[in-house]
Amino acid sequence: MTTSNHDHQNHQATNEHPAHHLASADRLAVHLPGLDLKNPIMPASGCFGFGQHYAELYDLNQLGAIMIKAATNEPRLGNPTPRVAETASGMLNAIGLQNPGLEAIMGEKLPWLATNFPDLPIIANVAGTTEADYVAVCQRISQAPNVKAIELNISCPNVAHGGLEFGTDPKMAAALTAACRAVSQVPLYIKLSPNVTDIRPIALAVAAAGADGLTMINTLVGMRLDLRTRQPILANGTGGLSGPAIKPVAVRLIHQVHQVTDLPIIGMGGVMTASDALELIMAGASAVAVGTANFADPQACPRIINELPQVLDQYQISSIQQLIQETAVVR
Amino acid sequence: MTTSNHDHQNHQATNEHPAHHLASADRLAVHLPGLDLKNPIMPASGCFGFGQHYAELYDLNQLGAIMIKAATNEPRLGNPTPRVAETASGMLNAIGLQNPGLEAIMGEKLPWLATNFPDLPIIANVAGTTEADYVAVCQRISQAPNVKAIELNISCPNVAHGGLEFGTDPKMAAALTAACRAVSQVPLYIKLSPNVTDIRPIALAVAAAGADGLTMINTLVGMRLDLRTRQPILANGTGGLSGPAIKPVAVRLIHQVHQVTDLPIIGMGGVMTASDALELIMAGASAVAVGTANFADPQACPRIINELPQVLDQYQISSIQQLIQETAVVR
Amino acid sequence: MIQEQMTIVRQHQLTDDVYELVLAGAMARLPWTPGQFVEVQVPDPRLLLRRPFGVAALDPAQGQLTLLYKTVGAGTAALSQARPGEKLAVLGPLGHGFPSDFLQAGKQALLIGGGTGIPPLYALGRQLHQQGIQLTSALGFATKSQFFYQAEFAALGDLACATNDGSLGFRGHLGLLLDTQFADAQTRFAAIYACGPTGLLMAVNNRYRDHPHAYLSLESRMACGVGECYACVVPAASDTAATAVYKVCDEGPVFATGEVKL
Amino acid sequence: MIQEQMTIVRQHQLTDDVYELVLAGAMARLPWTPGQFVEVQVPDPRLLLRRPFGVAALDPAQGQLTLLYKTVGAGTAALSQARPGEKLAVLGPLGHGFPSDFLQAGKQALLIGGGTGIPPLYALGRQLHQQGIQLTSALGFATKSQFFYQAEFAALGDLACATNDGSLGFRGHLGLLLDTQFADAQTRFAAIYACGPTGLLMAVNNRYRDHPHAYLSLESRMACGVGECYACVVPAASDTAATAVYKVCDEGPVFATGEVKL
Ligand SMILES: Cc1cc2nc3c(=O)[nH]c(=O)nc-3n(C[C@H](O)[C@H](O)[C@H](O)COP(=O)(O)OP(=O)(O)OC[C@H]3O[C@@H](n4cnc5c(N)ncnc54)[C@H](O)[C@@H]3O)c2cc1C
Ligand SMILES: Cc1cc2nc3c(=O)[nH]c(=O)nc-3n(C[C@H](O)[C@H](O)[C@H](O)COP(=O)(O)OP(=O)(O)OC[C@H]3O[C@@H](n4cnc5c(N)ncnc54)[C@H](O)[C@@H]3O)c2cc1C
Ligand SMILES: Cc1cc2nc3c(=O)[nH]c(=O)nc-3n(C[C@H](O)[C@H](O)[C@H](O)COP(=O)(O)O)c2cc1C
Ligand SMILES: Cc1cc2nc3c(=O)[nH]c(=O)nc-3n(C[C@H](O)[C@H](O)[C@H](O)COP(=O)(O)O)c2cc1C
Ligand code: FES
Ligand code: FES
Repeated sequence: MTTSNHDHQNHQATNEHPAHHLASADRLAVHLPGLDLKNPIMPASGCFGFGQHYAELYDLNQLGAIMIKAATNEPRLGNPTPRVAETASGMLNAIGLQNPGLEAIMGEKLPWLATNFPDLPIIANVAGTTEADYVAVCQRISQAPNVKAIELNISCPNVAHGGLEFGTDPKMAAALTAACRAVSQVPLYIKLSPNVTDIRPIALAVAAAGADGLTMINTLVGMRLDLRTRQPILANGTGGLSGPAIKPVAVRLIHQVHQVTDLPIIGMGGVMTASDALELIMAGASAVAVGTANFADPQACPRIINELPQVLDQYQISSIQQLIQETAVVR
Repeated sequence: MTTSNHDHQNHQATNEHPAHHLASADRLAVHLPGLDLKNPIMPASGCFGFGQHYAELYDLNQLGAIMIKAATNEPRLGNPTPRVAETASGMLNAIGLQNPGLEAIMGEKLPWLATNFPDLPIIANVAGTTEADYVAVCQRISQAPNVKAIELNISCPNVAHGGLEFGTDPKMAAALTAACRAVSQVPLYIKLSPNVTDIRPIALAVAAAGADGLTMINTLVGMRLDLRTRQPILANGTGGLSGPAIKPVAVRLIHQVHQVTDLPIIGMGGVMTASDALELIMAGASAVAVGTANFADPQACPRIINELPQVLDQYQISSIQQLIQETAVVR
Repeated sequence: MIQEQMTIVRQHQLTDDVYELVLAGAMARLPWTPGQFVEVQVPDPRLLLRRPFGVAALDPAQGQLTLLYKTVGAGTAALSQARPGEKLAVLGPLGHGFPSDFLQAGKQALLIGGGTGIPPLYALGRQLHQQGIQLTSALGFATKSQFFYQAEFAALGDLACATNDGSLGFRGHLGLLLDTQFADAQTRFAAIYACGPTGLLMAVNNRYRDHPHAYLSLESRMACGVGECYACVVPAASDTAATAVYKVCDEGPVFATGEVKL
Repeated sequence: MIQEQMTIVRQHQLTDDVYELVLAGAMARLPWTPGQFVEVQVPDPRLLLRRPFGVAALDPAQGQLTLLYKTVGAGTAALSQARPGEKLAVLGPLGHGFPSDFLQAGKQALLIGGGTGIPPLYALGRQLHQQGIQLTSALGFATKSQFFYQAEFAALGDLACATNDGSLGFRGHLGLLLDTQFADAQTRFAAIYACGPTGLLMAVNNRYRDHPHAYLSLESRMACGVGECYACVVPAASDTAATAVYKVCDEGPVFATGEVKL
């Protein structure tokens, strides 16, 4: 199997009347609060760490941006193993926000990125247990010169406290957003959870509280059991479901939220190909993060970026910006 | 590809110490309110109609039971087409509860089944717009001699009214359950929706209101967009996501609900193989319905039933009943 | 209707994106009506829904049947990679084919096909030809390079071709060709059979609504393929109050003109 | 580390459930340390995670590398169906292999392998053998029919075999064999290398915790395979307060005895 097997796109090219082509660079560029991106594709948080090892495979400057692994105030060791399990066209993870902690990220990881890829915008994923944790990390990390935006992770299903609690209650989500907004030097994106009855009140609440943008979706809560051991495969019991399996849920939620708020959305959930990325943009996203696909194909991000112009041609879309405008909701 | 490609099960047979074998029939039998089933496998509602065409392919007497297509008081024509779209390891449907209506089901469909398969238990899936609709259908359909249980569909994501509304609000769900319980001649199972922040309050509310059992899960709300037409693929916009993609969500929700209530659960969501069925039973189900798999393999149900004894051997499980007892929650 | 693992005997590329696939199995020895179809499990296990294809030719003696398909998406792309010797799960015969009992030897019939609509027409044409029916075929494609089975149809009787760009035969769509070359179709042909894109079916439906024996073979997105899931419905034409729909898979795919709302 | 489409040169079944797979590509010409591994995309597109496998043999001249794997689940089952000529996406070399710089020709080394733990040991054995190290291998399997690469290891030096049922060599697990036949291992061998199931690794870890050059190669469920997702961690042995974990994929898979908590 080649990685192109992963491509569900329509093979019937319809580019008999190619749209007027912009210079390739301009065709892919997108502009979001804090983020002037040469293309809309970035690795999703937790699926790319801090990029160092992927930098051995390709030039990270090809990326629109990087969403780095969740940063917490203190170093975290995460959950017991096994931490990953496979599912049909998806995977479960219960990493549990393992990360080296704010100090190491500020002192080593971000500087390494700044030195080696000075023009690469970083979106810092911030997590915590209490509001104070979140605020402390936002304040510090937003001062790093290459951090251009913060992604507030209020939707991690794999930690006992913080995480999902903030993400399912509009009031708590709004309060946390306001507190972090007050201290952050850079635009603040709130990462929404799909594990709710209605996502719109939460989106509206964080919008009212000052969020600059939204990122969605985080993982769905799932579980797999091992018939041999009669135990869950993940030591944590449940985990977060990601990958192509959840793409229809991501499209639906992005579409729903896009109908009710003007906040820009960075979409994610099951993107494996350029067509998938465009589907999320058509649903209402202004940029797209790629998570699980990095594991299936470590070159997923540059591959998708390289595929984009051709797929834009195929669907007669002159630029990403055009597609974003086309799908804008008139209010 | 052969259908066995769909089998994710562990190929490493561990049957060196085969468990004491019951007579094959007894190994597979399960007993739930109203339902004495020779095996735990039944087609899920909406994926098997009323069984007539599948009866051309195999003897329906092999099945544990049949969950028939949703019945509404009046005939329904459902939604515009396209009504189905494919997703990675899953599908979306927005059939919209098309069915010939209570009269035709009572007058033609159920009698046909009773004549041809007199010993086959039928679980009637009941839907409606108002409480009065549900009550009227429950009252009548529960009098059909081969209807052994009712599955109250309070979780259909594809109709504008009724459906999901009842399924996301514990109070409404409980009131509807009580009203239907009062008129039903047969045990009442409530079909729960996965599209909620917390499923447990709903399960507990319907349990308190007199439900005899639960069935879960109905489909997740999803969407796919067509880049060529710039429209949703489904005419209805959104649809219900089913198939292996959602199995981890089904396992998680069945497990969660099983921890808080003693009500028997008929599990469903992505079952393609006997191992999948056992995974749902291990999560807390006492029987298993097979939906989308019927489309991938029209012989999915008898295939799974035939695979079960061997997979029980492989995992040294003496009977389905043993696995159900093993996973019983001590309260 | 049976479900079986059929073996790929050969697969052959006819045009840029059209393939001929020959499958062997017991199904090919069952009784078939041309216009009936099969549902094929494509060799990509992410794709759960089977793909419906008309049967273009049957060889009961060899136990083989022939499909002709165009690669339009992931499923047909995967199918085009399958190799001889591999097995495919196939369900069939499905649906109701083209009625032809009423036709007597010596009568004239018109086959109107566009693009991938032509496979079931070829099966029908072969049968009618054998029964001594005088056949005329009108086939349309976007352009010459997309044409396939031209020789096969020519061997059955008269053949009129149309291409949008005039690169082969008549320039323009089949509706225009019908108006120009078959103005007498309504009376001349004892039966008219059409299969192809919706535009073609509408053209035929409009022109021969009152013909006693004009038939259209429809396509629809399917799930079960056997008549139990209600995925594939099409509204009845009579249906002003939207009270009746047909299931294309088991009540079709063939309908008389005037019967359904296209 | 590179990612490339490697071509299957041949695939060969060694036992009931163990296969030898030879892949060709530029990766085979890179510098490798035995004990490093690859991540292979298996030919089932529903399975997103790559499968890690040790490299059993390298042939830089031919540009080929050999994997040995056991079918234990869906991924390895799919892999076993792949045929020569097909391509597989492979990522490697990954991780840190077995340290051996300290070994001088004429010194003795012990290889301890169980089941599918033996592939990286064979690569190591070949290299050490070439460097003039005196090799002893102790290999364990459940039963005789599961044994593979017996002749290959015998060609590298002394070989002691153990089976649980005594059907080949010593009856009992490898720990007992070590106690019985290699009571002097701690002093006799300048290096001890082990790879296999956790039970085996624990036996070796307990016995040679203080050996200056005893190494274990670990397995762990992986996602990225390159050190960026934290899926594959193992706690450090020093870690009484649970303050340190190692990533098996890039900080391992080889660790010194006493270094990690098994
Ligand atoms: C009764 C019947 C007989 C058919 N016979 C033939 C035939 O003989 N030869 C042939 O080439 N094609 C035939 N088709 C169409 C064929 O089934 C579709 O082209 C095929 O299923 C597309 O699969 P895919 O995975 O490649 O495309 P997908 O990725 O699923 O979809 C690509 C595009 O194909 C179209 N499409 C998808 N599914 C269907 C469908 N069920 N019906 C119509 N259009 C669809 C849609 O426009 C979609 O955007 C028939 C369809 C029906 C219903
Ligand atoms: C660094 C490393 C090197 C390895 N080298 C080899 C080798 O040379 N030959 C070989 O046969 N196997 C090797 N393995 C194990 C091999 O990766 C797994 O057996 C394989 O991934 C299972 O895939 P599957 O889809 O068949 O099984 P799955 O269906 O994924 O799982 C079946 C069972 O296999 C086990 N398993 C799954 N994934 C892993 C994993 N990543 N590590 C360990 N056990 C797992 C679990 O017990 C699981 O229940 C190695 C593993 C690692 C981490
Ligand atoms: C292994 C793994 C680790 C993740 N870690 C984080 C994290 O630290 N913070 C976060 O906000 N999301 C995390 N996610 C969620 C992803 O960023 C993303 O929202 C989700 O996986 C959906 O995208 P995908 O389907 O492309 O993977 C993680 C996902 C995976 C698979
Ligand atoms: C085409 C289709 C139609 C369905 N119709 C109904 C229905 O009428 N009533 C109902 O309760 N569930 C309906 N469902 C949901 C299924 O019964 C089942 O809960 C769901 O599909 C998950 O199981 P699966 O993954 O095995 O398909 C339908 C599902 C599909 C795919
Ligand atoms: S496809 Fe299921 S009823 Fe026609
Ligand atoms: S597998 Fe990702 S860090 Fe090791």
